[in-house]
Amino acid sequence: MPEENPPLRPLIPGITAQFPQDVTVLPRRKDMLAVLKVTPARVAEVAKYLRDVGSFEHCALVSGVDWVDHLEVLYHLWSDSLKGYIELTVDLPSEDPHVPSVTEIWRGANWHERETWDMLGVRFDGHPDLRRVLMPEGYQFHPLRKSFELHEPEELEVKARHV
Amino acid sequence: MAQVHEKTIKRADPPHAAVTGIVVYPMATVAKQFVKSLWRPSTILYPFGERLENEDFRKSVKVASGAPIGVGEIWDNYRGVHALNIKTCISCNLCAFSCPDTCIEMVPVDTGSGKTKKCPEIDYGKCSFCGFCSDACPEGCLTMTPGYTITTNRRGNMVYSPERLFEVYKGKLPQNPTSLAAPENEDVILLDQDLCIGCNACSRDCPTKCIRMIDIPKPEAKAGEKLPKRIWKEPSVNDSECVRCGTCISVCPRECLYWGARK
Amino acid sequence: MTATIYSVVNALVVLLLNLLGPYVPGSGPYGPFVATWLSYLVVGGIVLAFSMVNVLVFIWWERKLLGRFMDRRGAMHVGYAGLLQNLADGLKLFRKQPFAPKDADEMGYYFGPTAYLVFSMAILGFLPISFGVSGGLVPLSLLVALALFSFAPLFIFIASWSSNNKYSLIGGMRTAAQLVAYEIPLLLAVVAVVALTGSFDINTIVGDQASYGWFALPLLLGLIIFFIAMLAEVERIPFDLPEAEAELVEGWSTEYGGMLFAFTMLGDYVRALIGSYLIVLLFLGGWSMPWGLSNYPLAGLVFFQVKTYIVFAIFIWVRASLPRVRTDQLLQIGWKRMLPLAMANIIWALALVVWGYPNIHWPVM
Amino acid sequence: MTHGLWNLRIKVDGELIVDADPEIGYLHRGIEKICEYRRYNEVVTLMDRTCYVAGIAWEQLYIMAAEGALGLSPPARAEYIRVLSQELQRLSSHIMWYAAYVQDIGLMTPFLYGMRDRDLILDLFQSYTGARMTYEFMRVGGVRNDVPVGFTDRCRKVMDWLDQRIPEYEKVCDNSTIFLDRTKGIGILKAKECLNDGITGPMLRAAGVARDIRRDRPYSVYPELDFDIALYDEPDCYGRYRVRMEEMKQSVRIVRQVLDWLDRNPGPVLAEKVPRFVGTPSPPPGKETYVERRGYPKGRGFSSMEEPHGEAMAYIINEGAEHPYRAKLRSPVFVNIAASKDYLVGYRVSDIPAIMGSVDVCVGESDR
Repeated sequence: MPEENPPLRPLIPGITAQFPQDVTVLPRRKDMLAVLKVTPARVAEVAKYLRDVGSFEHCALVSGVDWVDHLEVLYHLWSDSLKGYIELTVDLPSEDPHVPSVTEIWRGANWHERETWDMLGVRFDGHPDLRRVLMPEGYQFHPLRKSFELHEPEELEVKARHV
Repeated sequence: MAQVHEKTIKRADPPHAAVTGIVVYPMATVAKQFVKSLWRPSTILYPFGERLENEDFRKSVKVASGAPIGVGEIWDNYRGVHALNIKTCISCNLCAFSCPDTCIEMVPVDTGSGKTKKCPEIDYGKCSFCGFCSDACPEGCLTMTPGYTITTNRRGNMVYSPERLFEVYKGKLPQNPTSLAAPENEDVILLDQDLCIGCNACSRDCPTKCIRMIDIPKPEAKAGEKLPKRIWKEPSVNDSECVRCGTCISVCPRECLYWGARK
Repeated sequence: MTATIYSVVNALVVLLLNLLGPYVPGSGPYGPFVATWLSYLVVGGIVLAFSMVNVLVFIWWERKLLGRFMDRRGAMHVGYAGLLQNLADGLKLFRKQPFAPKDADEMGYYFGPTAYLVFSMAILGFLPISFGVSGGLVPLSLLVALALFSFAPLFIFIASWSSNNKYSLIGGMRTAAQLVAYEIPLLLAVVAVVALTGSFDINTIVGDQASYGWFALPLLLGLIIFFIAMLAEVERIPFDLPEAEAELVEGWSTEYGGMLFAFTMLGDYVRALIGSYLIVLLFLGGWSMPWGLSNYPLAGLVFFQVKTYIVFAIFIWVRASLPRVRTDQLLQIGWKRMLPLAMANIIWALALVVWGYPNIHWPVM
Repeated sequence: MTHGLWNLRIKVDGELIVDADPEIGYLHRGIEKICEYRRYNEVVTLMDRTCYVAGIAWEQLYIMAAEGALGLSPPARAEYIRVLSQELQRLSSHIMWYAAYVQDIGLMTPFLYGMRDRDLILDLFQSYTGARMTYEFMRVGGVRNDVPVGFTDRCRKVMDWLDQRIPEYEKVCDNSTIFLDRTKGIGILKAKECLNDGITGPMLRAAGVARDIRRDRPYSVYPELDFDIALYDEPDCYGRYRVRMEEMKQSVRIVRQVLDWLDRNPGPVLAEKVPRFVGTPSPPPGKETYVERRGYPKGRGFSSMEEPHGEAMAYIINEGAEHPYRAKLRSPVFVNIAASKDYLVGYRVSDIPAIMGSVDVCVGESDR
């Protein structure tokens, strides 16, 4: 059993009781109140529970990591009463990753999810407007995937000379 | 312990704002500044002001109506054009290694006695003036100076050859004193003895000549075992002289040298 | 008193033509015709030169003053203290190739700023600028000046419409709305002055002020209304909505470049010049000087110009200290505040007349 | 409005805005991707360019996350110098905001005043970091160098100067009817909507929500310092202006405390046990086997801080290589722009500069 954080004492057992199959409590890091691992299907419900019961009213960040064999989507939520962040991680397959959108729960997650789609190619089901944000429309790649290689500076230089 | 309060700001309307507020307050404030700046406008007439001697310049530039705080002063640790002392440069490549913008290229320089050595050539078209090169320089021969007038109308003029950087060094610009001290517990060069073939490449290319090839005893071949084909020498690094440039690692053909904590 | 610049020029031209005798067509049957048009040209040239010199100094004056208001120096490099900077800018703009955008209506595009500048400058032909110095003697000179002054929205709208650009069009619409809204308080403020003098002739108005004191004192409210309305008329901050650079790129002159852009800017400044002139003429005593010096035209001209520059300095001061208002706020100020105030001002002026201004017999309490 | 390039598509009904769709990405430089190819200290050069008016804030943000990922901690003096940099940066950023904001609604004079006073702060930065805008000052495990001799006195002089100037800024705006007309009641976004939209920083505090990461989740040496959190009860442009003005005064207060501390406590500014690999040479390309041999620590670093624009976060994953495996930056401006539909609809086209200016948009930061 991982070390528990006093402010979260009522919440963590509550959430594990509510979603026994879908939430795993990971070892706590010192910069987080708690780190929870959630199965992809129940993310929106866990998020809603955290907002309504756990008073995590601020969705600070939705981001992702490409671990080559799988993708990881991270949610960082902030609570004004607990004064800290909680981290949700979701593991997704590399091919055709889908996860429910939390835009309905926090409108602020809208562009974060768009960016995660843009950069890592994670599809957020139920997102009202899943377009690219930073890269142009019709761009072929998801640049933060590890399969997207940067050019070596020397190569770029050679190219620039020939242009 | 700290005192942190929440402070809700009251509305700032003074009671007479309805009467005087329309234009009088802002116009009066601006007019006050106008009168002050009639005598001392804050502008620094850059190309003209610069021609003053440095000390006079510092004294003469004042903020309007204020105590002379010293606008436009260039302090000595300003990161501007580099100065290179070619004579003490040991061609260790550290500046080129540590450059995030790959704007440093090591080019051969004639040392005078018929020999050449490699010294950094800097392309200011790419340089971001981060100072990592001068931080990394173990000999303190590549420093950054307060010089900032590198503007030119030809792209080629932005590339400063080592000789040109040496001219900056010879000029009277004050030297940038900052240099990162080497950490106490820094890594050292370690040798994977099984892989070494004793080829001498590391010792040959070491800029500080701190690698010496020492003889190791040739083991007796056991029955049925074939001894590896190699020269029976291996490098020994003098840590106090080593500048941790990594040249030996990059020239090693067998990847047998590596960084690591001292055992 | 009856000599105008036009009559002097005409006399000189006729004399010249007579001297040249049979070698030029001036002596033939078309002689008077040629002489008249030749003198029109010369007077036009004089007005052009006068207005351009004034505008260049105006821009310099604005640059320097605004600079000091903002704690900087203003133009410094070309000429002494940047005096020639505007000439350099003008030369640069003059050398640019004039061209119209692809889908612009070329005729309107070229016509708009040109007419804007020309009609603004033409006012100077009617304004007396010193004791006995004026381009042409027109009995209703004030009326003519204000009529020409109110042409501007039309040309701005033509220019913005034919630019075929949404920013230009919005700027042009705003200009039209703004100028129309502020034309009325402006004219009503003038009505008060006219009521006091009983004449539309600027010479008479200035003469009255020389005799009885500046109208700024009895008609202070009128001066303030006229000043604010003039700020809006010449599109200066806080009423420079037509070229609000934060929301419309450059307002109605977005698509203009080169000399046409110079025309729009020159037109603005000529209008500012005329606005300052009108304020000085109507409220600040024109060229009338204390100590009975009014009989020296040149001294009067200098005095008049100094007053004009001081008035323009107040324009600049306002620009340096106030932000821009919003469209709806601008129109609200125009219709809801300025108009009633202007009405009140007229009533006040009429009361003054009834009480026998300038020798006021206050009604018995 | 002034800070960078972005595109706002609006649908209007006459002059009223009925729909807004912001588009960003024109300044996207792929900083998060480049971070994965640079050694830990070298990333600092990128962080300066993330937000070009608050460079050092992003440096510290990244450095704190990197230190978390590498398991290092800086000495106390370095922390104080960092906090000093933060507050100077907040001052410079807010002054820049003020200058640009009043310029946006049509008054240019304060722009020049602001730039004049910001220049003094940039001179201060230059005197100890060596550059005016791209500082490259923070290092993993500390800062690059100590403040020079005579710096604290000079900095106090500038703070005294700002004490006189900030009331002057307020005088130009607070009593100007036109300024109040342009800002009061414009761009209202209530506290509840702010929370839902994830809006942070002065915009949130203008709505009356007392969230300040400096107090709520203290980092660096903020627990040692006294300051007030500026709040305002009306979430309009004017409230945001008031909050920023008050924050500037609070920053001056913090800087004074830090200067007193720096005078009393000399010491090292770089941690002693910084592994060499975070900054200087690496194995040559193609010889990654050495990285595995060295047994670097692995870990994840997370930091969040109160940047001048709001709550910024960095998340760095260290997989035991010379480079971060993944670096994620959360820009407050990104979120604040994303919500622009909520506070633009219902106002006029002429209000767009006033509203978006009050958000303090820095597109370099939102696009990264």
